[in-house]
Amino acid sequence: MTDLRHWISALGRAGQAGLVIVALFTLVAFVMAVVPGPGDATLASGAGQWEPASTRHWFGTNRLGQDVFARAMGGAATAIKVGTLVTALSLLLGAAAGAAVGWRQGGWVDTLVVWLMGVLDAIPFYLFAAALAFALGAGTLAMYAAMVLTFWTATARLVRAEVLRLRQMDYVASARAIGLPGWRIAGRHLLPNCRHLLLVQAVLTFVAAIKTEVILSFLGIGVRDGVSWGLMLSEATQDVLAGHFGNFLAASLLMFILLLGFNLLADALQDRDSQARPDGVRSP
Amino acid sequence: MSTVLTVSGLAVDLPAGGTVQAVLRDVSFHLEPGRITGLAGESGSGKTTVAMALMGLLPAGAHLRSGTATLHDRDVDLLAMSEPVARTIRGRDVAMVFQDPATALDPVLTIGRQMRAVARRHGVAADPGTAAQAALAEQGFRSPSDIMGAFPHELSGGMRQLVMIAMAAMVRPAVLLADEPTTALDVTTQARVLENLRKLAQSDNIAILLVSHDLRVLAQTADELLVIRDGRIVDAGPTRQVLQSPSSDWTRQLVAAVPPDPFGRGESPTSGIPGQANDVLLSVNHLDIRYHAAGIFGGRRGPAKQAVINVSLQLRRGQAYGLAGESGSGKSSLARAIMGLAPDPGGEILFNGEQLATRPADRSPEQLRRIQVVFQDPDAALSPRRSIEQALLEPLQHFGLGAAAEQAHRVRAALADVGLEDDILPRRPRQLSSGQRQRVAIARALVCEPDLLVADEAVSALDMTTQARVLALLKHLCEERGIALMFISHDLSVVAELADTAGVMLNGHLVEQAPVNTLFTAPRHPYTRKLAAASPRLAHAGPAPEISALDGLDATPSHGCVYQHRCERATGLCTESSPEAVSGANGVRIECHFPITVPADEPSNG
Amino acid sequence: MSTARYLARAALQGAALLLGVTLVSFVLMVHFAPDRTWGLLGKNPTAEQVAEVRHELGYDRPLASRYVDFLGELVTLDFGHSDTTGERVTDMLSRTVPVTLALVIPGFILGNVLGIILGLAAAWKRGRWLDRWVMAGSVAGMSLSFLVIIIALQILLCTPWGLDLFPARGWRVDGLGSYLWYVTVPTLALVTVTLGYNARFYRSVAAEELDRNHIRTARAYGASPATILFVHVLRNGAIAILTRVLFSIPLVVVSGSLLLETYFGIPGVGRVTFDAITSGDQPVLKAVVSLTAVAFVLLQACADACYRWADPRVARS
Amino acid sequence: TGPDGSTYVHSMDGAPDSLDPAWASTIYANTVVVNLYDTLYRYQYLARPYALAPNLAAAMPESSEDGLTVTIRIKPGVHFVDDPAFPGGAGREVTAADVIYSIQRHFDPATRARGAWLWRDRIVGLDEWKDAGADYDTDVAGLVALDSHTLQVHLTRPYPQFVHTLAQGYAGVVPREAVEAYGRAFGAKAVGSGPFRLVSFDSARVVMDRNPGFRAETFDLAAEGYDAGTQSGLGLEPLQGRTLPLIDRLEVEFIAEDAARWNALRGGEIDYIKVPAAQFDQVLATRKPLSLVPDLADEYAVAAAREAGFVYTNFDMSNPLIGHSDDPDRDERNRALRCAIIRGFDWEQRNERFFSGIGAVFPGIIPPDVPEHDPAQDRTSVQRDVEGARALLAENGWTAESLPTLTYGYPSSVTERQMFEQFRAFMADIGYPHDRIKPLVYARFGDYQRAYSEGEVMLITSGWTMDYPDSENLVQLFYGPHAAPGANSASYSNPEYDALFEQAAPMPPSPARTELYRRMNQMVIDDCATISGLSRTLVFMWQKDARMLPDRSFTGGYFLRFVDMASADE
Ligand SMILES: Nc1ncnc2c1ncn2[C@@H]1O[C@H](COP(=O)(O)OP(=O)(O)OP(=O)(O)O)[C@@H](O)[C@H]1O
Ligand SMILES: Nc1ncnc2c1ncn2[C@@H]1O[C@H](COP(=O)(O)OP(=O)(O)OP(=O)(O)O)[C@@H](O)[C@H]1O
Ligand SMILES: [Mg+2]
Ligand SMILES: [Mg+2]
Repeated sequence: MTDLRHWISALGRAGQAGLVIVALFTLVAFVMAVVPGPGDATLASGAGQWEPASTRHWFGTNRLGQDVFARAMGGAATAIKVGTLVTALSLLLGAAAGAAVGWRQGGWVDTLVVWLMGVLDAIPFYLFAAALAFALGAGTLAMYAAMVLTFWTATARLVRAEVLRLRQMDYVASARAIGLPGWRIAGRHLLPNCRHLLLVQAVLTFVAAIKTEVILSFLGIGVRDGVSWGLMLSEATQDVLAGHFGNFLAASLLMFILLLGFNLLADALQDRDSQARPDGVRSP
Repeated sequence: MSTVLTVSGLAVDLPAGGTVQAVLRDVSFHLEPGRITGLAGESGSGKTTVAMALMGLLPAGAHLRSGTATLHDRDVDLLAMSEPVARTIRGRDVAMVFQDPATALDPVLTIGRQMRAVARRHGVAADPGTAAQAALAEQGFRSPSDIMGAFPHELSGGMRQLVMIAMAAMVRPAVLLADEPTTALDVTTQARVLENLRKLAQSDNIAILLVSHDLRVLAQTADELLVIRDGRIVDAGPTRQVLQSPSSDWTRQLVAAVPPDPFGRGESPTSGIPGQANDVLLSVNHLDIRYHAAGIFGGRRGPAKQAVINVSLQLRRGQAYGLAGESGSGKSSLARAIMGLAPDPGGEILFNGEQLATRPADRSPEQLRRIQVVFQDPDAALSPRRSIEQALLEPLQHFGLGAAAEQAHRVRAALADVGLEDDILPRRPRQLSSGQRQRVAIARALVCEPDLLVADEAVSALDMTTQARVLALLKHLCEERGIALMFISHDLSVVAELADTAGVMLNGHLVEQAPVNTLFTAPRHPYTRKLAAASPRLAHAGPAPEISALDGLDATPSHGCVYQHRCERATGLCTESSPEAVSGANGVRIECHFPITVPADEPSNG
Repeated sequence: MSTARYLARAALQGAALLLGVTLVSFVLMVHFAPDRTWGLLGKNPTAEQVAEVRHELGYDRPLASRYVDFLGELVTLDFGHSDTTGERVTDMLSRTVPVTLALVIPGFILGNVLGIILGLAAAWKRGRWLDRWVMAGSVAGMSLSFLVIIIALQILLCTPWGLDLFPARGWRVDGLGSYLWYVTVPTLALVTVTLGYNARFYRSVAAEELDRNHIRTARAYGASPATILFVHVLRNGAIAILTRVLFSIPLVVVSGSLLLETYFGIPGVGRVTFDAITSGDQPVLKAVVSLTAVAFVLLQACADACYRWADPRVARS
Repeated sequence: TGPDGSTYVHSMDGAPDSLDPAWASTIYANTVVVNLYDTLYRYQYLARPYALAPNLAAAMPESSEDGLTVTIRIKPGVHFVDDPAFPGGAGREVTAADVIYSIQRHFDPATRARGAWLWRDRIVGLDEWKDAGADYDTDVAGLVALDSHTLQVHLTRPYPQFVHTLAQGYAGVVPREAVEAYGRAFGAKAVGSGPFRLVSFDSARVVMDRNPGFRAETFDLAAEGYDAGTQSGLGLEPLQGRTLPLIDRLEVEFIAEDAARWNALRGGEIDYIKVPAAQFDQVLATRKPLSLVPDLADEYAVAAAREAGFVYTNFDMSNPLIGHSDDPDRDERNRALRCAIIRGFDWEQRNERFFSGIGAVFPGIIPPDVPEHDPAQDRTSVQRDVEGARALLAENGWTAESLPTLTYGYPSSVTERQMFEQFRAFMADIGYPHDRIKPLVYARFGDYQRAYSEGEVMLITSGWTMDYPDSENLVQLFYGPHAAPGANSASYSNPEYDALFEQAAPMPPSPARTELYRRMNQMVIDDCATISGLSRTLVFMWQKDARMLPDRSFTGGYFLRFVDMASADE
């Protein structure tokens, strides 16, 4: 507990603000997921079309009479859900692959995985996502697959480089010298020491996932059934023409706040990291 | 004699994790032209801060509390210059040479370009190129134009440090600040650098502030000596006087921590525990280690770098073997091969008569347990995210030694052995000092009750006083427990302090091996002799040792004797063929076509 | 490493990468691609017609043989005609690629140059107000979605709801004037979306370089801030900078331009490719995929060459 | 304005894939193609209802008594535009052989043409010609060039719509030399004899210049069906007698996004748009009569037209979960389910929220403005009755648990998705659980077509645009043999219906035929095979400088030659 408090206080004011934002959104997402809710944001509420902003409808209603603010909150829930899943999977994959190939650097597994990373990085992302959207059919599976398959490489490269560095560390050599098996070394000495990297990477991946979800949904190859900021923005491109800015404002404002939260958090983590680096100690 | 720089009442605060730390408190001294003033002190005592304050380059967040530093020629206060004025003073009137030659020069610009830029900036000469070449020649470079065209990474550490000195000398500053200029260098190069500094002081009448934590270096070079502790000057005066009759306890402790001079001491009291010949624990036979550059697909296919070449040595129970040699000579590679951490070594390593597999995974747990290692860098010796207790338990759990209670007991016992209290168990490595960390690393090796302990530069990163304590501990273990110790260090006097038998490595070759007192009293390989001559010593103030030639960008010959370029005795034979190892009695082994024959060769201790 | 060895290695790696990219893309974009048959049929088609079209499209041939054909096309650089428009794929690309380049290059360059300037300035003034403003601005910039930026800029600059200064869409370039007229808003969008990331990246590169010991040496020998930043920091940071610049080229050109082209109705290669995917226009896809792969391989070679130029340690080892 | 003379910039919400007439399957391609190529016939510019007029043909066709032989004479002295594909580069004269070649192409598999359905089984020997290998050097018995300028067509059975097929983009006359010279790239070139010739074409726009060699034709108001009563406000009278085309340069911008299109109009980059429905409130001051808000009225002219077609949502009748079932009991329950869904559907709200309330909702598949439409038809199938729907479900044993999970397909677009959400909300009102209606989204129409042809989709959202102004084109939508992948996307199968269709199809327009069509319409309604329908009202808006009567249906491409830009005179 005191550890947590210490951790939080080390984030600094901006970082704490970021944490609060992220926590709030996560709470909203959670509530929207478990509480059978004040109404499905994809259903028309019975309200009129294009109602202006009011105390009942903070950002007005859309063409179908749906409450724009409710939909923006639903979009937040979607963003958090997509972000969580994509981040968890791509970090897991990236950390495992990165550690494995970093440990076995120079071997054929390393060669193969590095080659695979090169291949995945060489295919333009949106084309890859669009192609997957066809290969995997109409659900959201394609969106997740596209993101995870392309995002893990960044983590893997990072972890691989860090593992290569850590591998030179004497404590790793000592662990090898007593015959500790590779997976044990990875689990005990390598990955825990990549934790700071992974944490920052997690936050950055989250940001990327949210941004990508929005754009993929906008392009029609992301979320297709449900609410998403991307879908709201695609509606907005028509709405703004008729002078209805509710969709655009609600979606972009909430998205900005959430992303800002994540970025502030990432910043604080990176800062803290460069100070607390164990090798930040000066030696003669 | 006049004074060029007077520093008085210098006090500096630096930020330290939220608070401020008074790093310097009331430092006063003065520098005189043509004289070298030594500044000695332990790590963190504020030596660098003094130099940086004088350069006006204190780190961001530093607060200059008080003090003046008057540069008499220019009549400016170095501590109160505006930035534009400072730029005309820095590198012109006050120049500096830094500790780490590897990073002090811009890696992507040629030496020539960097030197010319300095010369041009300060209007040193009509033609910056000529001035730079002249300065390089002055430092003893035989082919300055080659050096001018070279990039820093193409030069050795010593050459880079000489380039830095040339850069400083080129502008003929009034004051030269040299912050640990030789700490990263091996002894032969160190001797050369110190010699050049001394010449510079004398010939150009430059006032030099020479910062070092090594009293021996200062004893040999400095005219005056300042001893600093916790940001305060605790001793000051002519060098000899300060060393011989220190006025503060602290200085006395520092002097005491200097390892005794191994050379010319006649008999060594520590040596001479001759084990029985059948008691050989470790036998390294014809070891070869190559590192391969990456192949076409990143595999190991490129040309090899030979780090260890045909090395054979033996180690008995209870014996301490000291391995010395300059950086890159292959000492660590040898240690790693013993631990099973070197890639595909050639030759064989026998432990207790059994051949050791080349990878830990293929060794028996028993073998793994019985051979333990302590590495050089205490900061890197322990996993930062695991507690001391976890670190110490890890080998016990891995080898399944004893039940939980037994393991806890062993951990405590090992800690006690290295002189640490139990209360550090829950801490993380970050919360320990370097010396404590190194002791934990040793304890970690000891919990397994090994028969062989490989200590690779286990004390090099520690300061003198801590180093002395750890050495005493190792010696104790060796003598009391009968553990065989493979002790690696680039510092000859440390090796001499601890080892029974010592070997000297050069470019992968074990060029000489002999019982310690033989080796140091009567070195037979020309390289060993050069090392002996160049080693700094507290009492030494004699003429500068002969120094190696520095020309030629590639000092490692492709065939023939590795030492041929630097050896005065080299003949055509040396360039043509590498000498075979010749073994003699008492573990004596030498790789030289023309070993020095010593009149009183035999027998000193039986 | 000898030059011949180096070249052999680069060629082999390039070929392996090329093979990988084409294989993955082929399987994804060709094998799993949408079935074009229905889009090519008129109303009320017969089963026979369906089979005919499928045969025409080569759908009835095994995947492996189609992949081999594709490799053949790649070697000869002849990708045939678009399935959708019948235009020669090479013509199509030579029509659209220059448009995309013209569209993204100003923003790309400006985003990087401004990023470098801001990053250097912030790093130099580390911890001071300039640094804080640049950092705060870049965090805000990084929190904006490209989509939001595009829509907002379009509303602000191109519609009667805003200033209505620039065209809302289109690309009718016939001279410098019209080029600027059309390229301004996309460029602004591109700069806005990249500047935050760039400034932050270049700041951290510069800050790291400024912490290096040789900078201390330079300062100790009286170097001016300009010398330090533009000679020492930039030269030493060149590898990091070049890597970022080079490897963001394919992303910006193909992926990044897609949204711009979609939103501003610009006939560039991003949109053409996206359309080719959604409609399963295989000849176009195959060409784009192999061109990006080739471009990627060339970039990698180019990056290597740049490293050799920028860092003598790489060059002379 | 263009570099030399008057330019009119048209806009469309989509782009043609290709300019090859054989590929002109979309309204976008059609609009462009008929300006680059000549068709034998076209529709009169101003006549409403639409009426045919000779174009490349010298006169209306002469039909034999039995309706099986049609003779058409071609105007002499019409030349293709100059092109390197011709020997010497000069465009040669258009002959009857070119017309025959252009129709043959649709039957040549190598062309991948899309228009063959217009003539399949209709022209003697054409299908056999294809089966024999589609060799252009062998003759087709039913396509005869009596002389270089006279064409005779032998039909297999009477085909009253045949002349209409010759007024489609598909029937554009192409020269064999160019087709063979350019091969697959022909679609990006254009070598025709139409009023314009191609300057450039890409996915963003097509640019055309006046064809200097276009046959001398002048604007004859009377021949174009001018009605002074309704059309005097258009300012067309001064154009009488002017040479066609009236403008020097025609550009068509392809702008898919409504917002961008509107901005482009307001920015003066284009001269015309079809006003997006979302915009009606901002643009229109009054709906009847149509008028613009004052801000816009100074600058722009406005006109409305009912689309020649309608939007509807079919049930996949071949799917036993919701359509025809072999089990008579299930069949009946399925019908009840479909009828309940139809009753739950709120056309009123659909019209109001998506079509600004000015679309025409009608029962069945024969929209207003089509002569066969019956204004007196029973409208219950387009009136919402939530209670009735619930009751119907309950009576037939449908409960929240037993209702099948429906897949609802649509091609990807914002509006389609919103319509889906609206549909799901409608269904929630009649007690259809939210999670039992799943959307399936397809990036391309072709892919969507594949999906519903393969039975992936149970609710098929569609729109039908009539190919020619004849109701045969409507009732064929539920003709059994046209089942998916054909136009009968519902795969509706009713032998009685099919028999009536076969009886009515060869009949020329007549009250008897009208009666048959109306009966068929009622059958579709009674079987609850489709949720239908709504005919959209299109609103066009254009710069007042342009004098014209725009159209998006049958004269959609043909009217462009009559457009005049006032600024050309200034
Ligand atoms: N940039 C800095 N910020 C904060 N504290 C610093 C900084 N640099 C040094 N210190 C602290 O100031 C004190 C003195 O440091 P300084 O480098 O002058 O010591 P030193 O005698 O040169 O040590 P060493 O022998 O390790 O080089 C140390 O406690 C160190 O931790
Ligand atoms: N992993 C490696 N890959 C390639 N070359 C290596 C590797 N490790 C060491 N070398 C090279 O092998 C040679 C011997 O290195 P080694 O570390 O054994 O020397 P050392 O005597 O321990 O030096 P130091 O005193 O600097 O620790 C050096 O030239 C070094 O550059
Ligand atoms: Mg220091
Ligand atoms: Mg070593």
